[in-house]
Amino acid sequence: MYDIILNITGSEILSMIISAALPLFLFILPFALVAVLAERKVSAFMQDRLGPTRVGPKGTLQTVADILKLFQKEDIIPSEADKKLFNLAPILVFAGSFAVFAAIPFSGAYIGTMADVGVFYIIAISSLVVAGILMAGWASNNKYSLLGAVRSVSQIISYEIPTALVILSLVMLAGTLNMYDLTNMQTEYFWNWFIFGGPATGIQKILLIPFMVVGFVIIYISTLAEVNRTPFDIPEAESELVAGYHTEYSGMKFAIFFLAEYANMFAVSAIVATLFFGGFQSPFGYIGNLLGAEWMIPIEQFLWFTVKGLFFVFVQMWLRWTLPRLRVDQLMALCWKYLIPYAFVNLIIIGIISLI
Amino acid sequence: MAIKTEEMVLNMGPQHPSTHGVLRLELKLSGELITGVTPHIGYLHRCFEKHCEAMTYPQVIPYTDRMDYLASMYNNFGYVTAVEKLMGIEVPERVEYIRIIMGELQRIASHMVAIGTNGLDIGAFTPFLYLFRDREKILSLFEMTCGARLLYNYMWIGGVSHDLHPDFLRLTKEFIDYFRPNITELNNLLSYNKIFVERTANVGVLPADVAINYGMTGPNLRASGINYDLRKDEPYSIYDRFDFNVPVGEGKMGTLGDCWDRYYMRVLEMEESLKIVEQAIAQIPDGDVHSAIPKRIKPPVGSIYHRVENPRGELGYFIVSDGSMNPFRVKVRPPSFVSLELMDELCKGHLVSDVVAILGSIDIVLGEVDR
Amino acid sequence: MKTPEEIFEILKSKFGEEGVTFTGDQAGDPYVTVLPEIFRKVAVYLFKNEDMNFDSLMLLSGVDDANGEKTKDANENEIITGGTLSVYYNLFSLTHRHKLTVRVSVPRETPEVESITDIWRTADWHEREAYDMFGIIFKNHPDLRRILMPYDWDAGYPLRKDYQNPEFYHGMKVPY
Amino acid sequence: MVGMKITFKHLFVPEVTIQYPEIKVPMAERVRNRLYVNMDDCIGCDQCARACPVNCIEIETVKSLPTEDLGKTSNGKKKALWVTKFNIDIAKCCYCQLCVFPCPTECIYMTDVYEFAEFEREDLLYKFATLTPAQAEEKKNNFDVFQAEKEAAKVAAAEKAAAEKAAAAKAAAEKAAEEKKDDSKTDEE
Repeated sequence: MYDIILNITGSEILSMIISAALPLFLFILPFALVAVLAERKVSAFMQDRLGPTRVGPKGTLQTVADILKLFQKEDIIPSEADKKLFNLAPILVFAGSFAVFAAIPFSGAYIGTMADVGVFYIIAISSLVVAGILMAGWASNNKYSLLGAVRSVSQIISYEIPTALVILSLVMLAGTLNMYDLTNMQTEYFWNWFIFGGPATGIQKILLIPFMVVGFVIIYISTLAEVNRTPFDIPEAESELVAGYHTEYSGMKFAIFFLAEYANMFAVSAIVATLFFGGFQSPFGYIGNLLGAEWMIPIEQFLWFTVKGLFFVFVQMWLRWTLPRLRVDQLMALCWKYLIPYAFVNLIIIGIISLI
Repeated sequence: MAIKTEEMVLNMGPQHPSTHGVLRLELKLSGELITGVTPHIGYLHRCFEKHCEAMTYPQVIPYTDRMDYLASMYNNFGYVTAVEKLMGIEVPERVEYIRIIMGELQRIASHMVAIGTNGLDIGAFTPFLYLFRDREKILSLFEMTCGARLLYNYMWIGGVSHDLHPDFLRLTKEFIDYFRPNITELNNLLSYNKIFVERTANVGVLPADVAINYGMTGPNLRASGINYDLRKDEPYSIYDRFDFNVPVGEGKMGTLGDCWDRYYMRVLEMEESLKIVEQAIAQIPDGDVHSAIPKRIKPPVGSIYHRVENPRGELGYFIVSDGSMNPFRVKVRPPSFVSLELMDELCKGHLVSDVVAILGSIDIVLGEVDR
Repeated sequence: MKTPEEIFEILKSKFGEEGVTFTGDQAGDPYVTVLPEIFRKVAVYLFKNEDMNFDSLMLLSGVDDANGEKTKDANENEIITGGTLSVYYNLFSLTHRHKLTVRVSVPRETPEVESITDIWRTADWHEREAYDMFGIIFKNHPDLRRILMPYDWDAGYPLRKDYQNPEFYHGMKVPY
Repeated sequence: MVGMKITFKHLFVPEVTIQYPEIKVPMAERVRNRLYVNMDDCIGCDQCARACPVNCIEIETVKSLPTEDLGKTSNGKKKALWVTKFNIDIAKCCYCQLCVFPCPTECIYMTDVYEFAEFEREDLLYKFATLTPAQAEEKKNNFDVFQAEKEAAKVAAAEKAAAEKAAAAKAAAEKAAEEKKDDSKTDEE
């Protein structure tokens, strides 16, 4: 993709920007629209009700209606609010959660940037969101949002450590940081995926499986916390802090926060799918090379990538409507007393196994 | 140099998603830890007692509905039996049975709301909606007999306004068989859920002697291990004919008398009430429900205090009558008013999100607190 | 399990004839009238004594007896002067399962009763409500202020029989 | 995880909610919604206004002249009062049905109409009186006229009575005077 744009535009930087920004407009925005509706539909069916059915056939245009409503809503800025920070916060949160997509390989033929430091870049960018949330909490000059912001900052920062550790153990095994190579390593059949021990062979593979599963569980929980979802949605806990850091926002800024949250949700599930479930690799060979049509494979890979991503998004929604919410100190205790020690032990054992 | 920290006063104001009505809790916080809670009430004060002095005895009944609007059948029950005791009216058997059935169904409906909102405050949204779906069935039962869904004015002094609907008994039996498996489903979904238990066990512990001294009653008192239930120890109406056991807290999931116990008391009590309704349906005699309703209600001079086991605790009516058509003074002992005093005692040293869990577990209704 | 009469006998023997009187002839449950001066000692006795052990105060309610003489003032609404305000205490013992109603009457002009918040913690809000509705002042109550009415409601005490609604409260018309 | 199994099972349970404007919940027949008064049965006895805890029923009646015949109610009770005003302020009504039971002719009852929201609060004041204001005025006037006549008749009767008494007294006095004259005549003879 990058080289195709290169010969169209001819200039280095321009093509780099376009190829990195392409997934944002082509895929993520429509995904966010669908995800908002999907969340309301899934939660409705789980609670024996129908969800939105008024707007459009069986409620499909509901999100479009929401976006239009938010467009024409008045953008209120609280009087004593700190204007600059107040306006800057949503932009930062939006940028942070969308920049992650630059490094995720969508399909064999397409990856935003062939960055060699792929995974490392993703972890770094996702902590940009923290600054945005803190700004939002502080700027709206309201006790509840301040509490919400401080909570969410402590939550996201402390949950980055287990994520980083598990990614470290994986990268140590795979030997490369580049997401594209990582996915190519898990080629062909699903037992080559990292969750089943990755491309290693023989005794090493069998030994690795339990620790890879533990690693997957840890990273899934901690990425959940990083996105403020399900049992960890304390920053915007409706019943305590009204709506956490985005209480005072309305109109377009609130829409941005909303989209950022859903984009983050997909980003996180895409990362987990890519790292452990073989990104765009299909579990049992491609129809493309069965029929000999070479050009079908990238499309098929894209389909597999979306299916896996959506499955994890569905699991997040499913968790949200089943489990109650954790308290802040329990959240911290879970992270520091359980996830991080397990992640360390996991790291060491995988290291030993990879030496055999 | 020590960091200068001063206490932040956070107003969990009248408009707050989890204050069960219009209540302002002034929390004094240092960081997230609570150092003091002062509840401010009176936002929903509709001067019930001043109204009573201008109304005749039967006209007060619609006002008692509006006190604890989630258990209004039981408010009527309390007021009506108090006046009957004052006037010495004997109520026919059938009316006694109808009142017990209606009272216990109202207890189940009120506990459903209590458990649902308690779970909702802690974040579990789905059980709240399952419970409300079942509560609709009870409300349609009430609507079938007396026409209203929430504020009934069904029980009158000396009888009830309408006799039971012909197929009321059949539908109630269906409801009982339908609802019993749902309770176990609710338990698996919420009561034994690891996160729910962690959020409510050892939170807001209420020792037994403090509970008695504060005049706590009902499920909140029994959760602290004291086996005291008006229906068993001071059986009014015909509660002594039914065998049901009174659930008492054992501190299964943490210390005795914590939020989880108070929550679990209500789940067990729902099952007991189902048993009572089942037995009452089986034994209900026939008869006329309007026979004992006196034409002119003028109780003799005197004062009486009569108490009933309301889903939220002990609801007492202190009626002073000077022999005229209008009550001279009606004072109500609302259980929520008394359990709200404990907020300061219970919430010390907990976090902000615990205040919400504790408030949900003592289950107050502001209509009753402010009267 | 003692009946109110037996309890009254014990109280009479302990606190003397004139301090404690018993009225049981009316409908409903009988009550013991206690003089305000010795009420505090009676309350402590009822709470501490072993075979009494009234450990839970069910209800504390103020009643305006309206037994003063009624005069009509300028725009023909009643003013009651003299007479008494009384406070009824309904006590209950969990261990012995017996009940007692105690009445304390205080003159309308100087309605002063000793507070029993330190004996039964539940009395705190009940007393504040009695003060809010009737103006009965409870001596050494921790923070005696209005509970149900707005804190700065200066138009008298609503539940008294001769209470008149004020025309405006902070510029808002009161009777709609 | 047990909880997750439950919510997943509920994914396939058919939904319980209904689409309100299209499908309406069937009302139970004893339902208490909007009040309705069947005016030709109403004898204006004011029982319901007295029983209402929020006094949202106002009735004004005018006595009918003995000459006028107002017809009978359905169960044969003779009507004697013109009901000039019968207003129910449904905004204040608390739907407690205390007014339905004391009505002797059962003319006030609760229907199952529940969609009666209005834009103006005044529209919620239902006027059931069948007489137009003009008729009401006219009824009131001829009742006052009738009242006045009766007064006049009574006054006249009273005067006549007084006059007779006076006359009787005068007659008595004259008789007495004559007797005195007779006595004096007899004295003179």
